[in-house]
Amino acid sequence: MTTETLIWLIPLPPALAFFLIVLFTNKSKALSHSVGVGAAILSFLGSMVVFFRAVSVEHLGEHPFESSIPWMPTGDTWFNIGVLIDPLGAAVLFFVSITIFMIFLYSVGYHNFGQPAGDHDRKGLPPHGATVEEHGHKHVVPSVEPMYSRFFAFLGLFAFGMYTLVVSDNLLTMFVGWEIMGLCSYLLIGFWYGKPSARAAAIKAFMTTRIGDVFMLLGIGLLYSVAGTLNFREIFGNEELMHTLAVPGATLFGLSLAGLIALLLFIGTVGKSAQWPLHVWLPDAMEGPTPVSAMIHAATMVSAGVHAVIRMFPLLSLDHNTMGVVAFIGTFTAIFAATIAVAQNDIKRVLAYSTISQLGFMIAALGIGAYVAAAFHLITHAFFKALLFLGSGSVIHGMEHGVLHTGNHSVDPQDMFNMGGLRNKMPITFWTFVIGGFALSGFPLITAGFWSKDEILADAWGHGHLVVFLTLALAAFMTAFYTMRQITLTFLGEPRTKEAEHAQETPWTMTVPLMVLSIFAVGYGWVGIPEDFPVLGGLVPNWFHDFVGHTLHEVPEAVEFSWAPLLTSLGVALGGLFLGWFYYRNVNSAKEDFFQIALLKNKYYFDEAYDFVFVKPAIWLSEVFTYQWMDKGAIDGFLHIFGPTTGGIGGFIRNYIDLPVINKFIGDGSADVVQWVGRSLRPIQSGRIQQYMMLSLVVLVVIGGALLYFLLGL
Amino acid sequence: MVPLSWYLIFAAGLFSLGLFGVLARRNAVAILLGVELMLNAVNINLAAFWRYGTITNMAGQVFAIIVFAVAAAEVAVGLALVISVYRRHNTVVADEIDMLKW
Amino acid sequence: MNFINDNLLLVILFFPALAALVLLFLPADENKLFRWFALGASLVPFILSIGLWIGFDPNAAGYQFEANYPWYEALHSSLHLGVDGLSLTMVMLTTFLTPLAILASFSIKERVKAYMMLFLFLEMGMLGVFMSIDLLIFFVFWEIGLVPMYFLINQWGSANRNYASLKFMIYTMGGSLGLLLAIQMLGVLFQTYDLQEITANWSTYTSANGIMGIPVGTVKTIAFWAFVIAFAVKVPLWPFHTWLPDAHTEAPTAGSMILAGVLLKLGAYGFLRLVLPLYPDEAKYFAGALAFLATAAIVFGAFGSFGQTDFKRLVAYSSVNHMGFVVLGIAAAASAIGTPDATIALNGAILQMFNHGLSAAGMFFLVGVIYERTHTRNLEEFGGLFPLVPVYGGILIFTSMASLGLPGLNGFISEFLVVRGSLPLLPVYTAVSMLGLLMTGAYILKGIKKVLHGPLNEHWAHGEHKLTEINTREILIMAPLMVLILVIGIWPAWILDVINKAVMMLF
Amino acid sequence: MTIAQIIFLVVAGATLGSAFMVVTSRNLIHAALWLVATLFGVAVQYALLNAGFLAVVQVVVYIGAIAILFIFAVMLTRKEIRDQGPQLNSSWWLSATLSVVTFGGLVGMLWGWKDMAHTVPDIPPGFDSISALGDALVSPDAFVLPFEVASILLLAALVGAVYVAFNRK
Amino acid sequence: MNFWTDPLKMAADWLTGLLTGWGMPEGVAVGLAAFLGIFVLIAILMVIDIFLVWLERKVVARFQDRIGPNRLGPFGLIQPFADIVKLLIKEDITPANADKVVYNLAPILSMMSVLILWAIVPLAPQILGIDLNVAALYIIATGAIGTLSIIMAGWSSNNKFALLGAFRQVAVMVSFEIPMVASLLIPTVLAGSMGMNKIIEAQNIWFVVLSPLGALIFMIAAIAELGRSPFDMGEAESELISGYNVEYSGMKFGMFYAGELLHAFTFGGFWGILFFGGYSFFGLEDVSPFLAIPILLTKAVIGYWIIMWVKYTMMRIRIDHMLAFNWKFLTPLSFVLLMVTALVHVLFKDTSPWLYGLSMLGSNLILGWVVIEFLRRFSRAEREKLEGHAKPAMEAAGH
Repeated sequence: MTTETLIWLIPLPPALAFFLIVLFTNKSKALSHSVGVGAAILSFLGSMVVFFRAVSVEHLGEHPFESSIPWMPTGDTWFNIGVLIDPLGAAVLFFVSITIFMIFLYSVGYHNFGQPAGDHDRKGLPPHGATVEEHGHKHVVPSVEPMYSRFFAFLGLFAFGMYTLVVSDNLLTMFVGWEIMGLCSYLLIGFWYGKPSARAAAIKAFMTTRIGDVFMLLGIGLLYSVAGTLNFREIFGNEELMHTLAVPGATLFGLSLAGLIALLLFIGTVGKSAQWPLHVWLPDAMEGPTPVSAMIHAATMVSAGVHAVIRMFPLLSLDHNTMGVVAFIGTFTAIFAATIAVAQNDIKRVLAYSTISQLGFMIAALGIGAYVAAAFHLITHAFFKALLFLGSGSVIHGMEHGVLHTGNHSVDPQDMFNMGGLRNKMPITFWTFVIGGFALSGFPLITAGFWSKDEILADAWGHGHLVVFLTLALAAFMTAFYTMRQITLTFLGEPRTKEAEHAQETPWTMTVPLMVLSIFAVGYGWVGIPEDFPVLGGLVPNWFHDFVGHTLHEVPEAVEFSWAPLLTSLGVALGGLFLGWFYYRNVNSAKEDFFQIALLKNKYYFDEAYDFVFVKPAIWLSEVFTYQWMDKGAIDGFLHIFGPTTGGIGGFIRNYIDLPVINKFIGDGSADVVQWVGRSLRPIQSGRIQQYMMLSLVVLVVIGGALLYFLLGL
Repeated sequence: MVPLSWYLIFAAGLFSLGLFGVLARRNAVAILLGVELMLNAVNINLAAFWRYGTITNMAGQVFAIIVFAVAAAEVAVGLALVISVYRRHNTVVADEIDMLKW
Repeated sequence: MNFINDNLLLVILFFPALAALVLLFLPADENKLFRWFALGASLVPFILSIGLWIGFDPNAAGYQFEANYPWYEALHSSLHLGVDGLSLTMVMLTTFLTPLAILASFSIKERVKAYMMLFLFLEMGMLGVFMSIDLLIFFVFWEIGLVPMYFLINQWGSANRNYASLKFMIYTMGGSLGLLLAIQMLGVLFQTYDLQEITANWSTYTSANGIMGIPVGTVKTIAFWAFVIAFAVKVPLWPFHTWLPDAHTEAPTAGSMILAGVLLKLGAYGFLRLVLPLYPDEAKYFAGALAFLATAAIVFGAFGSFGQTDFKRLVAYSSVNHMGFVVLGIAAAASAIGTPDATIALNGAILQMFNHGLSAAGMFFLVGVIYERTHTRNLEEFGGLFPLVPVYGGILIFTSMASLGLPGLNGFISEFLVVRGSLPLLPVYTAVSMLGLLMTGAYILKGIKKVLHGPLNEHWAHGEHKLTEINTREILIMAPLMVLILVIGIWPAWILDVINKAVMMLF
Repeated sequence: MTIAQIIFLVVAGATLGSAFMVVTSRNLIHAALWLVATLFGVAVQYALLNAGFLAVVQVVVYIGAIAILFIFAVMLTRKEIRDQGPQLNSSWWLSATLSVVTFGGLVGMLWGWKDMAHTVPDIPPGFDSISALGDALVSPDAFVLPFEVASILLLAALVGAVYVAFNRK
Repeated sequence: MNFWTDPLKMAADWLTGLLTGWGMPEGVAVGLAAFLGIFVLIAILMVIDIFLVWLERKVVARFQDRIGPNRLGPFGLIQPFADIVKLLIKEDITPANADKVVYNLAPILSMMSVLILWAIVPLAPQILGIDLNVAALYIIATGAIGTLSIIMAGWSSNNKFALLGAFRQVAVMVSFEIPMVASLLIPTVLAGSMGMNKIIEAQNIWFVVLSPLGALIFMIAAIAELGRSPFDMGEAESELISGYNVEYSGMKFGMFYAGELLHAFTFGGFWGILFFGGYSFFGLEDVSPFLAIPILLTKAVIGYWIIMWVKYTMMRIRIDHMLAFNWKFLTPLSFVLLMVTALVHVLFKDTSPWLYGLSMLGSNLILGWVVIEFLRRFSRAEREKLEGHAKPAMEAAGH
């Protein structure tokens, strides 16, 4: 099979799995998850083959794997869709396939509680979180699984979307994958739709990202109408077009065409990658099942936003105004989300804000032109954040065990202050979590996070963006701090609740993915060590920079090595970790925590503000203005004038013309005449048929004779 | 050979006899007999005109056949009516069946 | 067979009416027989129109399967039928949706015979509009389509049906008065009603004396607006849209399906078939105004939809929103007819007509399914029904997503094409219409949230009100729709190719 | 006077004679039987006109079905079989006059017609009137519609006759 | 041309030549010759008729396990002649209130209706009275005259039994005329002509093979037309004494009797002509008429024998059953069969003869199977209606 064909086939197994599960196998849990995992394995194998073939090709940047077919006629031309694997695509495909596979595997374990089917898991019950009334009293349903198969179906569809996005050679199919992921994220966040919070979160996620998507659609439309194509390589390879696009001040706000398009596309990314100001959905999205959080909100979907910007980087780089906006938003988001993360108690929420923050890092890197660094951080972050989410899921799972054991359902298994001392109960989870956490903090030298984050800082320093550098450094410090806070509160110390005491390690399907991912969380950094790094530089060739850098025609120069960023990153990572441990080793409850500041805890009141500024007016505009005032009031009110008016005219005509003149005089008068005539002629009708015939014949003879006589002259 | 006029006069005679039957007979069945005679007279004309006109134009014969169908239908319905009337009024004398005026 | 082959359009057109007449003579009170007969009778035009689709040559210019029968010779009007890629698509949509709608009407219990007859007549009316290339015939069928619909709403509708049906009837009739007058004027002027001839002459018609003493330009402008208002009422455009939510809401399920699926397309079809070819200059001049109305329809349709508490009304307003995109595409095309952008916009508009036919019919049907079971459409009375009706829920989500324009399903393709075509031509309106697109998401999600998600409303879970799952017949109705939705979303070329070639040749 | 003319005159005379008997015979059964004779005479006239098919159909339909039906009807309305009262109504003389006038009028109208003495054309060789008739009956260009309408008429008459004559007791 | 290949023409030519030689006008001579031919044919038919009396008696005796006539002449061959003599010398009674003319006309018409049928019977390719192009309809037309004779006989006898018999018989005959016409049209459709010769020529494959169902329907209708058992309501000895001819005696009765026998024989012949290839038998008919005539007569006798077989095997059917059978079953079936035949004929006539034959036969068999299945269900339903629901099979089997 040629590589191109194989690439075409990569997204298909999960999609088929989706239809298979939905249409046929949804009655059987085992069959459904087998189908799902099988599809993930198939795609994973295919991706690996493609990846290694791609790696072995020289100058993949100039001769990527690509193939396309005509899809949609547009006038004289056809719109083609196709697949493209260039170095960036290959690198992304690599981590995407691994994380997707791992998450599928993890899901099998996460959703089987290892317990016999019982009252909590029978058919017909509403899903997790819903309130049911049984035996005379109401209670919240525990984690029952009536929708196990559905979960794998959604995951399959999601994987399809992600693979589609990665292998697309044009913006449109990329957008298709993008939106399908949006749908799946909606469905999966709202998976426990019985909970009002989940259903609100799902809608919030979908609508917030849709704001970005709408702008992105505009951007795509604009690009398409300007360039006449949406194929990446055709656009970027067209020098003339790029020059036209780059003419400054051609559009609004002094932006060039390219700048406007890139800005519009970037707004899509802001929505998808949860950047300020559209970040509000991601923390709420933690309502979804944990593997979903890991997959969607750490590894894949949010990365897709960054991936899209990296893809469109040549366009972006044409206008420095847009670059400035991007850099600003990225940097601001990084520090902004980090501050909120410090004040969160929910284990997943912390990770969510950390994700936002880390994505801010990448966006900022793009804003300052360091797209390779962004891509590098994208991949390492995907590994260790997936690891962390899965680890947190494992923790929650363990805690749920405890909750089920004690039967005290009022204890929130996700609140870190309910945990503590889990390192002994869940050793594998603990160690992998530590690895992930250290990678996130950028623990020097051995973790992947260090290398990627260091590269971003170095780029910011090297390109002279001092503000960006300082802000990101502060954000990195806080990252290390809240990560260590999390580890300390969760795993170290003594169990603070009974439930924590009864927590236990999770099954192998959950721990194996953790271990596999932790290997990558450490090892992936080693492929991207800068060449001129002291001691370690050159030990391992800087393969990543070399490989991904060739995606574009102009390979970006690696920044000069400099001690300042290195020392900074060393300092912030170690300092943050230490401070985090030092402060939180003795904190036993939320009240003792200094950082429980209302402003931070309430996320700077963004939700409330948005509700006041956007949601409420939109509802008023819909329900009151459009429907009640405009449609019902103005338009229909205007129409209703016609009814009485016509009725009045009709009444006039009837009363003064119809009744007296037409009815009385013409109508009744003529009827009277006819009646009189009829009465006079009545005796003729004797009822005797022969008499009738005779009469008619006589008349016929007479008339016939008369006719003959007068007309023909006979 | 026989000229066309002979057939026409023959048919006219038959028609007139049928007409007399229709007008003069008291019995409803007999009236129907007269109608049959008239229909046959018409048919003779049709056949004669076919034979004496353009012979490849089959309209005459086709019309004759349709008249057959009409005659059959007429007899079936007519006699059914006569029988029905007879059942109800115990008479088939046309002059006595004068409900038509109501 | 030869007769059918030679007069395929005629057979397709009048078969439903013929079947309706036969239906009239079937014995009374045989409801089952009426239903199956009507279904069978409506399947025949569908099968024949598949033959039409196969026999159709997209590369040939002009009308195909043309047939001309004398009709009203004194007026120089003839029953002139023909299809091109544009009308073929609509004919297919009609013949495809009618059997489904009839199948959906199997739950009608009273006066089944009359109901089915009206439905078949309705099909004839709609097909007639799409097939005729004679203005007078066009108008005749245009009005014929109204009458059965009026009775369907008035006799089988829900509580407020009298008001809704009257509004529907008077509104559309009122709108088409100007159309009739304009058509008559053209007929008098050219001594023919043949669309091809009038098109050839009228768009370039000049006369020093004017028409009846009025300058030609003024007459043209007035006639243009007469056409536009007639079609705008039908589409419907803002601010002529208020009949639609009422009519849809009160109509029986199948009536809503057809109303949204096909009847609304008549208006858009009128724009494409008559307004653009007859008034290219005026259309270009007034494209901005048209686009303004379209954008208003998109935005206010979406807002209106979001503001509803009645599920069916919500879906009804969504039709305003979606049809707005069709007119936006048409307006954009009118502003620069012949350019590639215009072609793309028209492609999108026509495909959007077809797609909306599928998804709106599906949505209305699904609303009908749940209405039949719960006898309420109030969103506040639903809630958390997903666990009770998982299959229905899945289908509802699928269809909603098609309506929302999810990529991979049909709505996206057409909306994208419209946006792509209109953006360079009417950038501001297109950008504003994006607000409508955003709100589309909002109201669709609101519908899903209120019906399926959230805490279960115990009322529907037990006892006599227990909600039953969607049954096989209903799934059978949805299945073809869903398959087509998915197929067009994944592989639009098969239908878009026909549309594209038609657009290229027409404009 | 050729043989054909002689045959015609004989048959026509016999036919008219029996037709006269039909309308005057006091016994209705006799009238019906005389009708048979008349119809048979007409059939012979068809044969003389080379319309063999019509002749045969005349025998099948009229004699085989219609005449038989008449006899049935006469017998079913049994009271009249032996009815010895006047079979003609009081105004029979007026009827007779009218018939004569009609006959006279018809003949008179024919008299001035130029084609009256039209003689019979030859049948073209190879012309098969039956297949021509068959083609004409079912050809869409010719008489298929009247033919079908006639069939519907027969069906309607069948249903109607059964319905009307059906004894609901 | 010689006597061996075309005897009829030869004889006619000789006769006309002789007569014109005596100075007779040619037209008269031809007419005379034709009259002579008719006379000879009728004479032969009468002889055959006498033979048929003997045959009928013999066969019925065998069916009833008797010997039959055996006293006069070898195998009782002289017996029918004796019968005729008896009939001739019997007193000729005319009932008092009978309508004399009609009463006397009826037996003549009855005999005539049979005899004129022979005008179109092709005894051999060259030997037939007239090759009418509406011959198939002609058969029906003569049937109409037979009907007339019966009702005349029944009415004029002034006897209620006679009238009842006539009524019944006529009702049956008029009704069964319809399936008969339809089944007659099947050979017509297959051959494309109503002419007897053409129908025979068209039978490369006997039509009974192409349309067995058609042959069956024709036979049933013919038996009903003949008024023979099981459709002999008109005579119904046990109820109506002898039906329409109860008042007749002597040779008048003899004419009815002989007419009926000859009619049956004639229809046996038509059956042979229409469905069994008539005078043709593997090309033998082309050799000489003297071979063809025996072939046809043999087929006619076989047909006649089948009619007898049915007559002496079946029970009489009640009149309403008989009419219901016709109107509700035989008529629809024959029309369906006619349509199917026409359809298959049009579809397959230009394909290979094998395919044509097989599809024609197949369609007949399928239709027949459907009909039998339909009948079975109907009769089961009727039976259950009469007997109440049948006992379950298990119970009936008694374990």
